[in-house]
Amino acid sequence: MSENTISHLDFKNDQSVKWCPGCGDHAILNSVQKAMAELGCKKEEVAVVSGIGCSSRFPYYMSTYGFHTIHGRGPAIASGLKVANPKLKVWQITGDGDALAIGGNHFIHTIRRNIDLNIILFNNRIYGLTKGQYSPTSQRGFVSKSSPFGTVEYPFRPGELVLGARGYFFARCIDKDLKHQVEVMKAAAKHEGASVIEVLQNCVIFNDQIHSEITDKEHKADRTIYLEHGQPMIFGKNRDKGLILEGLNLKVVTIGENGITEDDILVHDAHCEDMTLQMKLTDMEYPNFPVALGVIRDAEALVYDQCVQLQIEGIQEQSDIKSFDDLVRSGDTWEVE
Amino acid sequence: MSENTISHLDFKNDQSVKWCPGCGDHAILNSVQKAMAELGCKKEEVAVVSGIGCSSRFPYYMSTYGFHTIHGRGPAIASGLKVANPKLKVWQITGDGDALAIGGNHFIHTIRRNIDLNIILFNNRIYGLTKGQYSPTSQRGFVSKSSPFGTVEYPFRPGELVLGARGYFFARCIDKDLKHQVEVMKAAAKHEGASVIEVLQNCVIFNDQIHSEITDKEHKADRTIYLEHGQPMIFGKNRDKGLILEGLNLKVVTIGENGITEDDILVHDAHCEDMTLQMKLTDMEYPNFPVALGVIRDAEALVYDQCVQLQIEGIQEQSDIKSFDDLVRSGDTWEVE
Amino acid sequence: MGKRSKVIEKDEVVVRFSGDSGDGMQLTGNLFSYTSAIFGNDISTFPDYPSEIRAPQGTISGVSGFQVHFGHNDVYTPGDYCDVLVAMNPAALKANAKWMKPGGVIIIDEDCFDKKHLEKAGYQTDDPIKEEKLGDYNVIKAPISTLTKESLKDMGLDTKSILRSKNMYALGLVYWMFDRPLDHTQEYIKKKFAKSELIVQANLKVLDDGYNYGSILQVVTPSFHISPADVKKGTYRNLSGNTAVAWGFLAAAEKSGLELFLGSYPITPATEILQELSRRKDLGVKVFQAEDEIAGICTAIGASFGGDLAITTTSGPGLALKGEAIGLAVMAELPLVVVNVQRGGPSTGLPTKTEQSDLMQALFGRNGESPCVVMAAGSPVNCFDYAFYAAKVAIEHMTPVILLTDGFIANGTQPWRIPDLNDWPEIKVPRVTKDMKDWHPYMRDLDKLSRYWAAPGIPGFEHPLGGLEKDYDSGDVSHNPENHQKMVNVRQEKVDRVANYIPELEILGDADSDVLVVGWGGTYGHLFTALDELRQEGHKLALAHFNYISPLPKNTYDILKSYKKIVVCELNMGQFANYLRMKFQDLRYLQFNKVQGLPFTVLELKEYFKSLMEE
Amino acid sequence: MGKRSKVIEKDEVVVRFSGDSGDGMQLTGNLFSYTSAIFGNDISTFPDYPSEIRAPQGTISGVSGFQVHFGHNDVYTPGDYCDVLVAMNPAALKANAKWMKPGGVIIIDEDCFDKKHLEKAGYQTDDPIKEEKLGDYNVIKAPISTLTKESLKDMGLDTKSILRSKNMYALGLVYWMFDRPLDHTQEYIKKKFAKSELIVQANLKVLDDGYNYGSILQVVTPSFHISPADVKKGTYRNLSGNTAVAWGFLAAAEKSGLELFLGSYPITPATEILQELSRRKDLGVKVFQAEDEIAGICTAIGASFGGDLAITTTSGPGLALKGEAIGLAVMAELPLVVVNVQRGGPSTGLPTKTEQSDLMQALFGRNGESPCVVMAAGSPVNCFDYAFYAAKVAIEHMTPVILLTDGFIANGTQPWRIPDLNDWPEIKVPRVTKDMKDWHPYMRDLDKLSRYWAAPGIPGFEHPLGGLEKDYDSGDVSHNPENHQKMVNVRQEKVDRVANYIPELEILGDADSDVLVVGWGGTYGHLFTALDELRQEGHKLALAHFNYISPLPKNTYDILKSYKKIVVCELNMGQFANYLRMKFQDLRYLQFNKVQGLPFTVLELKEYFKSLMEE
Ligand SMILES: Cc1ncc(C[n+]2csc(CCOP(=O)(O)OP(=O)(O)O)c2C)c(N)n1
Ligand SMILES: Cc1ncc(C[n+]2csc(CCOP(=O)(O)OP(=O)(O)O)c2C)c(N)n1
Ligand code: SF4
Ligand code: SF4
Ligand SMILES: [Mg+2]
Ligand SMILES: [Mg+2]
Repeated sequence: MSENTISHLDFKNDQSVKWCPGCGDHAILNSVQKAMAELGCKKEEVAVVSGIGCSSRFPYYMSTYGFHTIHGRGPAIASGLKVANPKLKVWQITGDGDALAIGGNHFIHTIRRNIDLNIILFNNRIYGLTKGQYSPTSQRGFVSKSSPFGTVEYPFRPGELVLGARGYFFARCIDKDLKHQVEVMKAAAKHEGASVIEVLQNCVIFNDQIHSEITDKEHKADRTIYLEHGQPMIFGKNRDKGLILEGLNLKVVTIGENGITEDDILVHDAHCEDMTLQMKLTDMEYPNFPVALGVIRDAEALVYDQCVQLQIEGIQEQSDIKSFDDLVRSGDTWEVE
Repeated sequence: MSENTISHLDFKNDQSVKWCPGCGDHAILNSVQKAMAELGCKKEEVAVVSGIGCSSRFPYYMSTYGFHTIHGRGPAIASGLKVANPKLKVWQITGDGDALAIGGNHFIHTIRRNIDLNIILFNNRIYGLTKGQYSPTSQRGFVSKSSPFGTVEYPFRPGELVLGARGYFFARCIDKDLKHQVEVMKAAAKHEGASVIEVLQNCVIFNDQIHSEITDKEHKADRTIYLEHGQPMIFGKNRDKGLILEGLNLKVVTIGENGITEDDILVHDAHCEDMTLQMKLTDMEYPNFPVALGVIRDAEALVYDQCVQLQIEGIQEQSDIKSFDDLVRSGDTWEVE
Repeated sequence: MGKRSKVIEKDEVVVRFSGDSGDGMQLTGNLFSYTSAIFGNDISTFPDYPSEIRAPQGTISGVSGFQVHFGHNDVYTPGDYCDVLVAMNPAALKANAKWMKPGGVIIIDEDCFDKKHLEKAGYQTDDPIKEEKLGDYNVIKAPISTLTKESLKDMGLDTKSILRSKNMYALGLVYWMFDRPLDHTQEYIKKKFAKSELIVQANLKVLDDGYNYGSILQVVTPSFHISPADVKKGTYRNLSGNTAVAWGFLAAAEKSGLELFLGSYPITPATEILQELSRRKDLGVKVFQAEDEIAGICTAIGASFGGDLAITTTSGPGLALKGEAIGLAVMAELPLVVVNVQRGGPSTGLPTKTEQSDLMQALFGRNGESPCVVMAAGSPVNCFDYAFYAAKVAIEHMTPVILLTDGFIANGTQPWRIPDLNDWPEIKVPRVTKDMKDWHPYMRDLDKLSRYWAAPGIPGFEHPLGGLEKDYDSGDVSHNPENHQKMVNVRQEKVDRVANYIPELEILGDADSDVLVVGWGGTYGHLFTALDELRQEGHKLALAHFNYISPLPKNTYDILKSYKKIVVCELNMGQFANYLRMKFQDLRYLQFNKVQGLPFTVLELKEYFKSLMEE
Repeated sequence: MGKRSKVIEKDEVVVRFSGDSGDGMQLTGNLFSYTSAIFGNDISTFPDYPSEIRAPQGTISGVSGFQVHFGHNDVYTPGDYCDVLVAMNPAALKANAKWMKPGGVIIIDEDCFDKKHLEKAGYQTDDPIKEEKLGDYNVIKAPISTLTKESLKDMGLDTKSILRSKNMYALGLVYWMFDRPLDHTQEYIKKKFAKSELIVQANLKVLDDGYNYGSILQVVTPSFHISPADVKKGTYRNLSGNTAVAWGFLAAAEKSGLELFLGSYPITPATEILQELSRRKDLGVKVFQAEDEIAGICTAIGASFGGDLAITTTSGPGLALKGEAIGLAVMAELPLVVVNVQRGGPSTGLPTKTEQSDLMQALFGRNGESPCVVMAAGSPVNCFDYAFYAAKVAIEHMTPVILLTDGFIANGTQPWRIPDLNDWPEIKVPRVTKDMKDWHPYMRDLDKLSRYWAAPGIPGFEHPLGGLEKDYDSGDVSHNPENHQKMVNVRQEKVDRVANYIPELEILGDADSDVLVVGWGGTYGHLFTALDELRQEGHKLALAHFNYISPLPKNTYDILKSYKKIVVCELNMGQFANYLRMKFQDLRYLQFNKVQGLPFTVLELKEYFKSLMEE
């Protein structure tokens, strides 16, 4: 199959997709397949590793290599796979429960080590597969089957946690936003090191509309902001709103009011190593701010799997021990005649 | 025992302390005992819960209630204890391995939930008890028994992770700095919600001097800064250095040079809800910056264990179900005569 | 409603409602069983749904079913085979045809048996009845969708909403067949849809029209009469195994005077226990939805250290994760109940299916010599009893207890006679008392060998606990070799002595038979029914069913040894049989095993037992 | 150096070096054993140190010891009782007095036997020799500290550094006693302290002076002669069990042509395997120090999926944490070796001590019917062999293998004859091949029943794996009941068939004896020595020692059944005995158990066996 004939259909297989009709997962599957086609990936060089959850059924619907593993352990299994076989393009599919509840530790360590994985976090703020308990991203007060009187917990903000764990790539997108999603997936794939993409995903059955305040067509333009590296942070139906800094605080302003011009608006720097501003963008919440979409942080850093390889190669070059036999005969030995 | 006669000696027991002579843990033990005495704690209302590690032997040396549990699970066990019995003052003792390697997930979730625990993280940047492997806080390139050629991993910065997990209290101190430590411990105890105190602790045996670049007497004044809420951020042997903001960046300046006066120096606001500046202070590293000591963040938020209690009380007030019998007779039942 | 043309008298009947996941079959089945129970039948029910939330419509993997077994006598299982099957689409027929009793009644919504749906279900022809060789069955082809539309055409509802109520049409029809009153269901509809009067009216009308359709059709529709069971006087309610577990702990908390703490992480099929206890804030339950199973048990251990009745609930993979922490509770000798609702394994396996394959894990899934108490509930309602007793044993003997249930009894329901807690035994909390001389944390009760509970807060009893080996005589950390042996022994002996405090094993059926059937846990209903039916058929057979596994009841050996043949029946490859081999090696054990994610069928058990008795 | 006054001829001798944790006893012991090995004795060593890093100086809990057993014949254990004890302080004497052979030699540094130290060690009087009733022993009171200071007084070293070399004085003295050459130790000193010529000179001088002190003292000091063993020709080195495990995997990687991946988290007493493989970047080993045990095994599973020879190493509590993931490897049928270095349990237990109490956990510590291969190494050097064979079985049969060792053999050392890998069997990797027709992920080799390995990267073999049950014929997810049973059966059968590929069980000793001693794993040395000594004393006895546990060797039953008495000896409460009861129920098993954190002693075994034979 020559690269330029690859289509997203090549990444589909013959299994029937068993997510609920209307579930946001369908769209994400399509975007990933599209991104892979546009990146010109070969099926055999792609491996998709997931944990457990509705979202984690993902590998069964891909014509690539795949591994539907155990709950929360996807990042660890994907890490082992990538280190064992650094040539593979490894995608790690996970949910808000899988990644941030049971899998939280592997998640933050994978980010800390900066292993070259593309992690897609399907954030529907609910445990879907187990039929509707609150998750670590459910808002305080959220009523669910396991919180009939509302939760008394603060949720994680996934991006904040990623950055707190020294993440170098974080992006956010919306399940139904196919085109944008494909772009973001491609950016994540191109980033070397751990990339985390939070997809605001709708669970029609157990948490319907949880993101719609933000993602609904009629509001989206005013309640979200699409960030692009090097571009001013402008949003709004009329593209007349923007973000500026006041001291250490972000502020929403209207272009044309109070003498504000486009030039006053902050320009997005996703590549900036210092994460101060990116953290603030990540944390923006409606109604005070628009929710940031797109690639929020995409900075360079050393990549674990590459460093492991380089270190091994470096040592192998210098060492006299080239084989098992060399090893066992090195050091303190004696002869019996 | 009347409160004002309590001394730190009351918190000691008759067990011989088995840390290596010279280990930083001894000093921390003393500080905690001192802080408890100064806070007027009663022995029976204090419980000290630890995981596994040199540091985690701590409860054996306290005359209070204590629980030396299993590796990494201290925060979860302490959480259960505090929720079960909110009147207790629960201290959670942990190491950089215990808290941030195997226990990372419980650590971040305990912080997210904001459970009223005082967590003391003994950061010696090494696994002491297992005799010297690198830990998640060991610097990149660190040579240890399990990284004979140097690590290829970025370390966690504990404070950064705490803040990324929505922490509301983070402080840092130095093992040998007894007085300061006692003050910090007391502040942590007074803070309602999860408080994390990172103690830069020296492991004389497997990682001797790892902090001395910063903590040694001759350098400390110039390489660290003691933060105090409401006070200007001044440091240096001659107390002539200070921190200012330049855009989003911190900068070290000298008072009296380039027209800088004390009034230009940033004033520390530990109580500020927005963590932007606190995060920057937390992340300061020598040689570019002095390392921040003292209470870096101490902001207010809802406390999980209190909310659990309040919710239960609220519901109990409203509900008709007051007993098991009420429950089983409520709803769909039928009589057989 | 006129006289019925033909009424079939029956002792018991099995009805299965079956359709697409979205067809509301769980609700329909529940309503039907409630009505039957109130009517005075004994019932047993079982829901059976796909592991996908919404599997593709119209396919076999998307079929959701609910089976009700009810009778004039006691009923112990939801029944193997159906007398009446409601199949809302071809996939439902396909999935269930093999579970029909010969000559049974099949009601299909013929509107849904079009080419598209037949193909989706995997039928080759347009005559599924023939394909399934159901010619001799009583197949009632009712155009349920059309009739529902007809019924509601003037109400101003959209088609989607109309079709959503077709399950009520089917239910009405079935009510007619069994001559059941509609009032409970009508009440339910009024409450459930209270927000929309229109929907209430629509559902009531459809239910009624379905019922009337029965009388119209009566020439071709059989109708059944099952007289009420002769049940004990009292107030009853329907109870599932999972709710029963939750309530058993509530009862134990009340009887012991302790506060109840649950640390848990959702997992199928145990989640409902967590959900039910989350609702019980009115009774002061502290529920901690943890970040994972390890935190679930660890928060519970913390709460137990803190003086609460602490429990954790999970299923197989979760139990695997809890092993290390159970070891800590063994070592710290703290009370704790770990509920494991078994499901199909290994690994993620068949998460929505039932199995008994975690027994060995419960007994041995920890490092070191790490004994704890293991118990197993036998039926949905006795999950209440064993949850209560698990808590009692845990508290009074200061030990972790693993309580095994399984997906089958956890989801199944039975009518439950509401107990009077005054009739239940006390739970005595072995607290330290001020007058204890030379108390140390591992000072033991001389009978039970359990230590005393000194929860933080009591002045004078400050002490450290921990996972390192402790000195027998002081409770301090000890590396002494002989002391270690002594502690290993005493931890085992403490568990063994629980046998002095639990009921002896009782034989069901003919104590003097040659063959002894041995079972444990959730297979009780099927084993007992098989035994009961065989005895009614004139065979002699005995059953020993175990709920206490570690330790075994004291008289176990004496009972077992008096039989010529012992056959251990379980839904695994022989774990309990192997356990008995360890304990009572000189006896011979036959095995009857099944690992298919399904319960036994009474039929297969009977056949096997007959073959055994004939040998 | 003159003629020796009295030389004691011995076949074998046990020497124990013992002192404070800071006294350098581990190094001293190691140097002595090396010298003895090079001299041509067979040796076996065991270090024994406190679980605290530096327990309080001068106390019993701070004593660090190193025992060397060497002889003219084969030596299988480090020895129960010492002929020679070096006690650098009173605590060392106190801790070890009970391990002295009657009449043995005790060397003490009398400078350290002052009041303060005597009290710290818990002596009541100032005559510890009398208190310990060691009057009949040959006690050599040497003022070692003073002599060391004397020896170095002109070198310009500080007292601390001077005293740090007193272990070399003691070592020199012991070398004199055994008439051993100093050259190896001298070489070592030169290399080790290369950075400081002064330290080199000091240590060399002290060593020499210690040696000379022996000849000065010779009137009162016994001296021993142990002639070299008759060992097989070859190149030798000293090897500990943990290093042997690491190297076994290196050998397997080379023979299979696979890259080696280790995912692990440090834990006593398994950490050295991780540390050794971390050093082996020269051989391309990818070591992933994971955040916990779960990530340790999960990274390994990922690497195995990716086509590497993947292993994970741990000890008891860590194995408990890995249970769920082992289940995934069972289900995904991926090769994986899990090394469990057993230690004292339950829970954190006695972390630095040895035990065999994780056998049941290895066999059954997972949810569902989850069979995998379980093996156990028997001695420090055969850890190499079993690591190699564990990898071979894992790869060739596509299954997880749990390899059990224990703290005793992991830390102990033996001389190891360096093997020629050409003499070792091939490891054939069951890769998919292009010509496979109708390949699917669960297509199986007809003999082994193992599936084929299709690591990502190969075009045409893209497939998903996973923890859900899979269809036997297509590898797709399946909830079919009969299929589940079939898969449960085939997973077990696959493991059972490994028995066709492993060596049969061999009887050691007198095949025709009445009593068969059964052991497994790390007790080999003690059991064999007891057997050997009893046979030399004229008794008839047989030993069946197991290294393959699941499955057992094919001829196991045939062998076992031919003995009148079978006694299963293990360092737990009877786990292997119970396992045999499950497998071969009709045989009777006696048990000899010990759970003290210590290995058996040959003495206690011999006494017990004698009592058995006499019965
Ligand atoms: C060890 C273990 N614990 C718990 C479960 C049950 N479980 C399966 S998926 C899930 C949560 C899924 O939530 P999320 O990751 O958000 O995925 P979603 O279904 O919402 O896509 C849980 C708790 C399990 N399968 N394994
Ligand atoms: C489940 C488990 N895994 C591993 C270990 C081994 N272990 C004990 S302490 C420790 C690390 C200790 O490091 P840290 O928390 O930094 O404490 P320190 O000794 O440095 O104070 C490890 C890996 C264990 N006891 N239990
Ligand atoms: S339950 Fe929710 S998340 Fe799961 S498939 Fe259905 S809609 Fe999607
Ligand atoms: S090893 Fe290090 S951390 Fe542990 S007690 Fe000794 S000095 Fe302290
Ligand atoms: Mg989710
Ligand atoms: Mg540490």
